[in-house]
Amino acid sequence: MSLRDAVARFVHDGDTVVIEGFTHLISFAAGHEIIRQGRRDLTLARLTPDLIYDQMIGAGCARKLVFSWAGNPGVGSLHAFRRAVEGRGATTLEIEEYSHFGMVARLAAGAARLPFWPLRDYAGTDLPRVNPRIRSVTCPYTGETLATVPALNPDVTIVHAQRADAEGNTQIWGLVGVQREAAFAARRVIVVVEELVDETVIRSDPNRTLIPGLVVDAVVLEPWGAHPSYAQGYYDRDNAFYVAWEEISRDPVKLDRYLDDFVRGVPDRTAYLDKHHGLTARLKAKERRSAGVNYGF
Amino acid sequence: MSLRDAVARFVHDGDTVVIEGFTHLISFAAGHEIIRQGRRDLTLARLTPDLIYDQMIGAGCARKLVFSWAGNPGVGSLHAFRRAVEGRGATTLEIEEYSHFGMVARLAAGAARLPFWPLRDYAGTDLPRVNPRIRSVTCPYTGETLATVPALNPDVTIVHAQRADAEGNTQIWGLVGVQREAAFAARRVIVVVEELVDETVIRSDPNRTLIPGLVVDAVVLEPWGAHPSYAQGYYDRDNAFYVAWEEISRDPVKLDRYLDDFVRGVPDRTAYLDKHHGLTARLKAKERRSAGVNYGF
Amino acid sequence: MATLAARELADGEVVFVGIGLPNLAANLARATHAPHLVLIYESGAVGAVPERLPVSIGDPALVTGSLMVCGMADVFQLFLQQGRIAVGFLGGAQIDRYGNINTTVIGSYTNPKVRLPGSGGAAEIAIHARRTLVMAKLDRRAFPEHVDFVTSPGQRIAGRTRRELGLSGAGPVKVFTDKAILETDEATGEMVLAALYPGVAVEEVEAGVGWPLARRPRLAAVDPPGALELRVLREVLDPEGLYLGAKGGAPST
Amino acid sequence: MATLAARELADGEVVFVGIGLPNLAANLARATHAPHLVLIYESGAVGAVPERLPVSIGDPALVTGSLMVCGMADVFQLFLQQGRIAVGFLGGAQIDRYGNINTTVIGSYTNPKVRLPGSGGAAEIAIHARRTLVMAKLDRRAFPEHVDFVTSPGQRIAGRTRRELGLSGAGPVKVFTDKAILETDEATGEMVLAALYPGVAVEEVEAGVGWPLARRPRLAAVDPPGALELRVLREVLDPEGLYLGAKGGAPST
Repeated sequence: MSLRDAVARFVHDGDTVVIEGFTHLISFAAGHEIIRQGRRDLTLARLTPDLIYDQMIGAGCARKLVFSWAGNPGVGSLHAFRRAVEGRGATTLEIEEYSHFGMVARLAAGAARLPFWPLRDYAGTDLPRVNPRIRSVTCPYTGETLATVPALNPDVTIVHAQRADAEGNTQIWGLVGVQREAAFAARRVIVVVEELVDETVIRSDPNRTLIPGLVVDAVVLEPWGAHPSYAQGYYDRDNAFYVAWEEISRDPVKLDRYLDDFVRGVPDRTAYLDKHHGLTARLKAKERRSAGVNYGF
Repeated sequence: MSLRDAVARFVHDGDTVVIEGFTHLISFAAGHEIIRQGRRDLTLARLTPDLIYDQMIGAGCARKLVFSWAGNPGVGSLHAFRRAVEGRGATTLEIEEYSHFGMVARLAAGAARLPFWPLRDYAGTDLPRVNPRIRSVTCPYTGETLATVPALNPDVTIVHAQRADAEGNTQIWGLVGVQREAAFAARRVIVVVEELVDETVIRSDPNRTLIPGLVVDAVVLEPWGAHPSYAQGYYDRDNAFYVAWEEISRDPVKLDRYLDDFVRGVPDRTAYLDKHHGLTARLKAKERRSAGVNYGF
Repeated sequence: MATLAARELADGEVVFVGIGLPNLAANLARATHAPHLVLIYESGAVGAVPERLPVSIGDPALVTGSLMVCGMADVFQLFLQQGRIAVGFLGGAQIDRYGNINTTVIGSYTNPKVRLPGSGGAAEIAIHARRTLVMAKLDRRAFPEHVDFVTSPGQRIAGRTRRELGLSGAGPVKVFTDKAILETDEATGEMVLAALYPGVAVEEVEAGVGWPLARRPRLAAVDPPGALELRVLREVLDPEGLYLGAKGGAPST
Repeated sequence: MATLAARELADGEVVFVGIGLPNLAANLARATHAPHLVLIYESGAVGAVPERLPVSIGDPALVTGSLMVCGMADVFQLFLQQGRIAVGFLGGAQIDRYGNINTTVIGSYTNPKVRLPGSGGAAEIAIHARRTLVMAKLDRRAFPEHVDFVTSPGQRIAGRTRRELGLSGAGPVKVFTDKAILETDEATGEMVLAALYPGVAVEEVEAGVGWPLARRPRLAAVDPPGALELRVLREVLDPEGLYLGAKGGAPST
């Protein structure tokens, strides 16, 4: 399925959308397609909104942001996010804030069909004061109080991965973040991959399968679809672009021009990549291949 | 470290001991060494006691059994266990019983340092009636009642694995059961491996590492140490012995003779293997090697 | 029994499989009318394609060539509790009038006549699988009015419905015996006679259960195993006859 | 700052590392006196041996050649919450008299003057790491008597002790600034002056904090960075000077 068709069919105005991937495997391709199709009133949830949600906020797709760390890693701020939250922007943005552990636990609960997840957290912090969804429960054995967060069950989760077969049996290596939890917790799942492989490739190493096809609604082939994020073993992170975003996002006009040039102004990912000359030469991964293991009996 | 030294140092009378591995990677070598060293009053915890705990019960090591399915898979009963529980044996055995999910959740809670784990389970079953440790909690969001089980934190967990480095960084493939949870939940951890490998082997495929060395107290090299259980990629399960156990365990005299011949009567695992002629030829795994993946950037 | 259970499985369904007859039934369905059946074993093997008849649910043949291997916490939380399992198979030493299943103990729990293996994952299957199929040999001792111990909840538990207890799946809805098929009546929650195998008289079935057996207004016809089904069973799945003719074949769960 | 923080790490300790100066400090320690230091990044890389200076805590260089990669649920539950982390590093826009750290907001939460990134994993580090080390540039605005928002709890939170709040780790116990080292006083929970860098006057430090700064009876001597330390920092770890001379370098958490 094409990314255009997958987004048209599975991402709707007003949805709660999770595009996960902790630094690694963030589906910028899907985020850009959502911007192109002009989705509105989305509740965007992610541990680290990163550049992709800053772009979607800047493009006016978001009504609300659910998150735990909203910065440009190692660089600075997400300025579209800051303008909206600091009331300096054209649009406002409702926020619901947790810590990383809280967001991880929310997705873990959603994936397990539990209504909440207990954690030793938040005591002494001001987060529960500003987020009434952070509550507590009493242990039926020790009587101690534990913090709780509510399950997060996205309408749609979009996962970028190294490879999957046609049925959506998906393999990921390197940082896995909360990709598995986000997929199992969602009502609909889109998997975007660097390589579409034969089922036999998946079956030759079943311990590498993170997400089974039976929870996947659409599989999309989109090489370099995570750029400027990265895919271990395929291409490096485009750190130069993350640095450049500081200046682009600081100015709404520049941000809008960026969206016109690289998102709204291109029909698809191929056209986006054509506008990045020398990308492959600059970021293609070197070879550090692992050895196989024996699954025989 | 030798298995003799590891058991002498880390397994004490009265300990709660978990030797995990769901059909796969059950450390019979460690169980036999515990029998040889005459440990007493142990609380043995495992989802499936399997032959190894039936032997330890028959040898008089156990005061209590914590479990969820006590049978000989595909064959029949664990007769030493049955004699003790049905009051037909020389010794009695206290039992604490859950379902598989309950045992998994107990170890997950122990591994996460949570005092309990919530699960949708036990409603309509008689298990809570006979096990007061199965309780409930009310969801602070939906108000619904969920079952709970208490954390299980073993004094010592013994994990059999395909390979580890000298520091105990351990890699397992094939069925992983609850090996990781059992290790993280334990105060002390012994890892017994088919192969002791160089750190570089582990570092070449970090996503395969299930248990990090920082939670491991002892690493023991014991090839074929899981027999008659199996090690994917190394040797098949000795199903013939599982069938034979039905008759051996049915008769306390035969069981005692088995222990004399193959456990108490041998100094170590090497001698045990010497008594099994043609084992390698009969059970050695065929080659079904997976391909590697690229970890480069 | 294996043949009829196999026919119950629709192509593409996600089936939670135990060893013995359920494994035969699932693999028979996969080899005949349901090539896209996804077999999940509680040991963590997903999309297993066993090259040999697995002796246990942890058989290495379930891993080699499977689509995914996951930990047991995932099996119970992400698959069963999440409601991803369409069909679960169970067997049992006792199955009662309301489909409650006992695999724990005959007699009292504290002073058992016979101590059985226990739940394993059976309780979770009966609670969470969207529907549960049961396989057991018809026998008055095996089908009492009330089980000695409820390991896996049926349609009425001490008079309470599954809805009242908040059980998400439909629970045991069909029992395949060696003489007939019993189904749960939606209204009463009772096991009733739904189909007779060729040549079996109603009285034989009534004699095999410990309660006055109601029956469906019209009993369904049961086609005997076809040539293809028999060939697959005897030549491909169980050439050594480990399970064919075996009685009951309770899954290890 | 990186050098002094590095010296705080004992060989073999498990250190939860953020990017920036903490990453420099941890890798400096590993390259000098603590070769068996185990570096864990909240992204899930355990025993990382980055071949290049990681730009983010999710840098691919943290994965290649690491001992283990695990999911973030494992990072927070099996490592942090379980109490397996000996040392955590934090930075912050505000650190107050009692070691409370603010990385969330300057001004009010609902109507912020400056919106900061938020907690990330900082709250969990301050709660669960056995001890937490803080790195920040001395500045009166950065060291108020009370932070605008408590993202990560210090030694006294609204008058309550960590023990009263059931916080398992020791929390922020030491702050490395560009002029001096502050430590928490066990009795009062206050940040007090513990050591002055060569050539720094007490008054400069007092001027950099928003409360009457108490001091240890005897101030510890601080050795300037040694030749080896400087060489490793400048030639091996940060040849491009990305962080050296950089101010504060708050970890992304």
